[in-house]
Amino acid sequence: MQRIYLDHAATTPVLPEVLEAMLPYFSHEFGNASGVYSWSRTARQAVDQARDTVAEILGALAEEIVFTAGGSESDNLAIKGVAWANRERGRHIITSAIEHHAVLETCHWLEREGFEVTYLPVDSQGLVDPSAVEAALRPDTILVTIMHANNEVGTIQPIAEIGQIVKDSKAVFHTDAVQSAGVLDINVDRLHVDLLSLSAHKLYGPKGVGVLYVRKGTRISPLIHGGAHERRRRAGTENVPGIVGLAKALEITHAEREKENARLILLRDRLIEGLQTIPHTRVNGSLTQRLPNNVNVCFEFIEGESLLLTLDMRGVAASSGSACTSGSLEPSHVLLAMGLPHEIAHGSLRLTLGRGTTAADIDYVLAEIPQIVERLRAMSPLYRA
Amino acid sequence: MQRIYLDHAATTPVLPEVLEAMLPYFSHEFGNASGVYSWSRTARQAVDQARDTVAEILGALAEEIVFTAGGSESDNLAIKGVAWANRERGRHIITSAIEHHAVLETCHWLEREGFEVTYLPVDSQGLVDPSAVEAALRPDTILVTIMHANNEVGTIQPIAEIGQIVKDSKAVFHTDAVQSAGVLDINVDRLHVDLLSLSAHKLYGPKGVGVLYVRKGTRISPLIHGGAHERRRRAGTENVPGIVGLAKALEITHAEREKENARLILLRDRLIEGLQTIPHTRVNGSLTQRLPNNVNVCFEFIEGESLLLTLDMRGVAASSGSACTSGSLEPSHVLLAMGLPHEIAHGSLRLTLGRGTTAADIDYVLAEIPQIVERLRAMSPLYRA
Amino acid sequence: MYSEKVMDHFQNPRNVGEIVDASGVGEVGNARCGDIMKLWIKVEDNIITDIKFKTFGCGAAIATSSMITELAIGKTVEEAEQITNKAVAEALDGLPPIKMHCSNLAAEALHAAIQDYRSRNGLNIPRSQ
Amino acid sequence: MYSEKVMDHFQNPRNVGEIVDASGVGEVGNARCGDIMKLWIKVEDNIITDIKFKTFGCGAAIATSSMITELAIGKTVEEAEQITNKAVAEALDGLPPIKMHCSNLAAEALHAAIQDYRSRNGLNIPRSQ
Ligand SMILES: Cc1ncc(COP(=O)(O)O)c(C=O)c1O
Ligand SMILES: Cc1ncc(COP(=O)(O)O)c(C=O)c1O
Repeated sequence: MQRIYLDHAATTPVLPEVLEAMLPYFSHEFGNASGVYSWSRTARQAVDQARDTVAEILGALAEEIVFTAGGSESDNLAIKGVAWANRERGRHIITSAIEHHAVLETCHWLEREGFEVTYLPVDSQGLVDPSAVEAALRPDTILVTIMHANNEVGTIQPIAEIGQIVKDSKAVFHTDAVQSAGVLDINVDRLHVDLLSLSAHKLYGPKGVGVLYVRKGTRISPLIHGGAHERRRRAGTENVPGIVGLAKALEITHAEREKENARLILLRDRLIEGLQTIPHTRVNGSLTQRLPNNVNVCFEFIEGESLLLTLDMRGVAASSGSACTSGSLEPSHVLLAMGLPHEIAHGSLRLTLGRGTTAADIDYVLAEIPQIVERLRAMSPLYRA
Repeated sequence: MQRIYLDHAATTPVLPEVLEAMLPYFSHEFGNASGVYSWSRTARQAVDQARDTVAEILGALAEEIVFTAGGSESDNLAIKGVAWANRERGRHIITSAIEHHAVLETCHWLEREGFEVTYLPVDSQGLVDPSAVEAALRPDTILVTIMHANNEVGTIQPIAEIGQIVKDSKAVFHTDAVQSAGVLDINVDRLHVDLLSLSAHKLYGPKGVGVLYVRKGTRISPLIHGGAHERRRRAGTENVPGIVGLAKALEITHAEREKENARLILLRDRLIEGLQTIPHTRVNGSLTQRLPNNVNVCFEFIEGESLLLTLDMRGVAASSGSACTSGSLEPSHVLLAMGLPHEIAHGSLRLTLGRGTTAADIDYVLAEIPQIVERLRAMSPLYRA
Repeated sequence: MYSEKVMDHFQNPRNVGEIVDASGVGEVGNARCGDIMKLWIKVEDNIITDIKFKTFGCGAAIATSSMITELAIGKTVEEAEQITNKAVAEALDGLPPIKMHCSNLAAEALHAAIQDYRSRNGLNIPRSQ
Repeated sequence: MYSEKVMDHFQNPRNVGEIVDASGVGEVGNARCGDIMKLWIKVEDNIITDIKFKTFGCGAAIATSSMITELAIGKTVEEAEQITNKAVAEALDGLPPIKMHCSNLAAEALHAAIQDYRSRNGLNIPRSQ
């Protein structure tokens, strides 16, 4: 059976060149980067070089790069770190209703700890209105955190515009760029951000390693205390192969970004158009401000999981809502925030394309999905053909 | 030049079998363990199986195992997690003066957050007195955290005995077993612990992955909020290859533990005896309650870093104090807590043996070190031959 | 995550459809929660001779619907009423913990259909509850 | 982490030892902090004709001691006194930030030896602070 992977927003395979770059650091150059001897120097150089590579792509200084264990940790470090370090100045945080759970759950926790959080609404395409950010800013606002691109519907937020607004306040600005980092420009000056999270496994690097960019002068408390690693912002023996892999993956995806995006946009639009021929289908998210690899649709009268299971039986990996909450009974908070009714939000399908996706893959799913939808609708008590 | 690695307490090389077990999960079976499709099922099964392996070695339930990004995160999660979840019951914590920085710095931070911490002293061998724990327990003590084996001097604490004492109180008991996990029995029932931290890279597994064992019923708040991973105790896409590698490494080291320990003890004792023939040399730590691979000595009148640099020039990797604080100007807090004067504590050398260490390696360093010590002493204004 | 039995009933659901001249119809759940089951029974001589379902829901919801039709067919109304959530889950070789509520729904839908059949036929008996 | 120059001076320190009939001796640092430098100078016709050191300390401490002896030898006392911490660090192609204090120590030890030479010879001049 054909196996077609269309869940690149959940995770991506490690590129062969990336794995190759990592391999020496497992068993041979395995030194702890903190020692004074030769093994350590090799490890230290590898980490330094990776840091330089990442810094260059972000338009940042090497010392502004903090390596973490992934997107969730970066988001937590950014939000809790700023909250703790600045709580004497204020306890108000602004975010949006469609953030990833790593942001939302962290904000919910801070609410229980005595912080106040404003969850900005989004429009029907999933866009945050920059003027709503401006209106929500208060003298005691210490942090604004708005994601760069949404993991479910692929909507790209006007981060640079929001950043300009936040700049004029005393708050710092964080963006969760986990979905965009391998795809969009993430120059921190052009985006006007003070903090930026990314995760290697979303851009063809290894799982378990990420970055938090921290603009010089930003006050932030560590989440993990201990040794003096990462300039005291994140303790723990450096994950040398992971860090090397992250940098290599970011380097490759950025070098090939424009060419690959053009290719993906063609495939994406072909897929969206094909799916729209199925009756009672809605495309979710913006058609213009959209990640090149994201397709998100709702087929009315059917439920998402049964669709995914059937696709899986036909070799196709896809997702409904965000990966880490599937198994939950809640429909996507993103689709609800965009105004979709519950019963329709339950029937969403996310197909996210990637470097391995071919036109033949798109043709295959376009041949399969209409049959599957028809079969499930025939079983549905909500559907009258 | 010969290259002899004697810093296994800082980190260890990934065993070939471990790397082999990890490799399929980077580029082929790369699925996000949270999806519903086949790639995810393979990843989920790998994680489940790793969890079972770890649980079995710890004598724990699979659901009691939380995968983290390493020893520092496990320590932080254990200590902050218990502190936050139990602060309404009490705000007193007991630890020892010789813990790793991941524990000590976390405790210092909690002190600034309104908790009270008792730092128990140790005797000249680095041992915590269980009756001191008993005396320090108060009605508002919520946590006792004492390391299993010390990373600098290798002293093994009477954890089971302390655990028995803590059991009779309302506090929970955490042990940092990062140094002992691949070497000693870490059965959580025999140790009477509620929480136990370990880190893969200290036991021939990969960097950037660890475990926190959390006994069923122990109240703990997450450090990283977000998705529902690890039963809501630690958010973030699972580091599948890392987790697989951790389990494999723990499995191998435990299967071969007794044989390997016997071999190491012979080499260790030969090294200690050889070094003791150098005048003005002290062996630090207990000679009986000691990790099989740890040698820690002070050569009076010389300073540690210059010793390490010279050893490095002769191909030998060693350490002075703990890896993550080298570069600091402070002498080891462990040696100071054991009563050594500052000037002697500055001259400590830690040699930690491992699976690759041979008798020839020991002979080599035993031939080199006396010359190096003599040369540095000849340069020292403190030394009168 | 699902047993082979669940996957079999999901892929090849038994008794999908509607019964035009049903003796009773039950509908439970709501679209808001992501699960709706509708179940039709045909009762002859107090025996369930035909049963059909339509379900909007996850894989487990479809499989439990299918399974309960197999368990109920051929049984007397009283026997069918004894079918518990647990029995449905067990017949499917178990369900993941977060999906256990789906077996509730299937049993509820059957009971609702039986109630409907009884009330249509004036057979409502006072429940000892 | 150290430059090649530092490593060279650490491995092959110049002018290690003591001068029995020194004109001045300086000792700075303390063992508690992990660094002690002791420096002997021989002054003839106001020129430093010989200089020796002994150091208890890290690699940087030994290298800066060695370097300052090279910088000072052959200089007049006044010239030697102008040698700054910065000059020592620069002559070594730089030091890691956390090791900068070691170049302080070397300059201090030299100044202390010069002071000792002056006070032994009644040459103390009031310093314009
Ligand atoms: C937008 C966004 N933020 C954060 C995360 C969390 O990243 P990780 O799983 O690497 O912790 C993800 C993916 O899961 C994501 O899509
Ligand atoms: C006793 C002890 N605890 C905790 C740690 C921290 O582990 P990691 O570096 O994996 O975060 C270490 C090692 O650095 C250690 O030796």
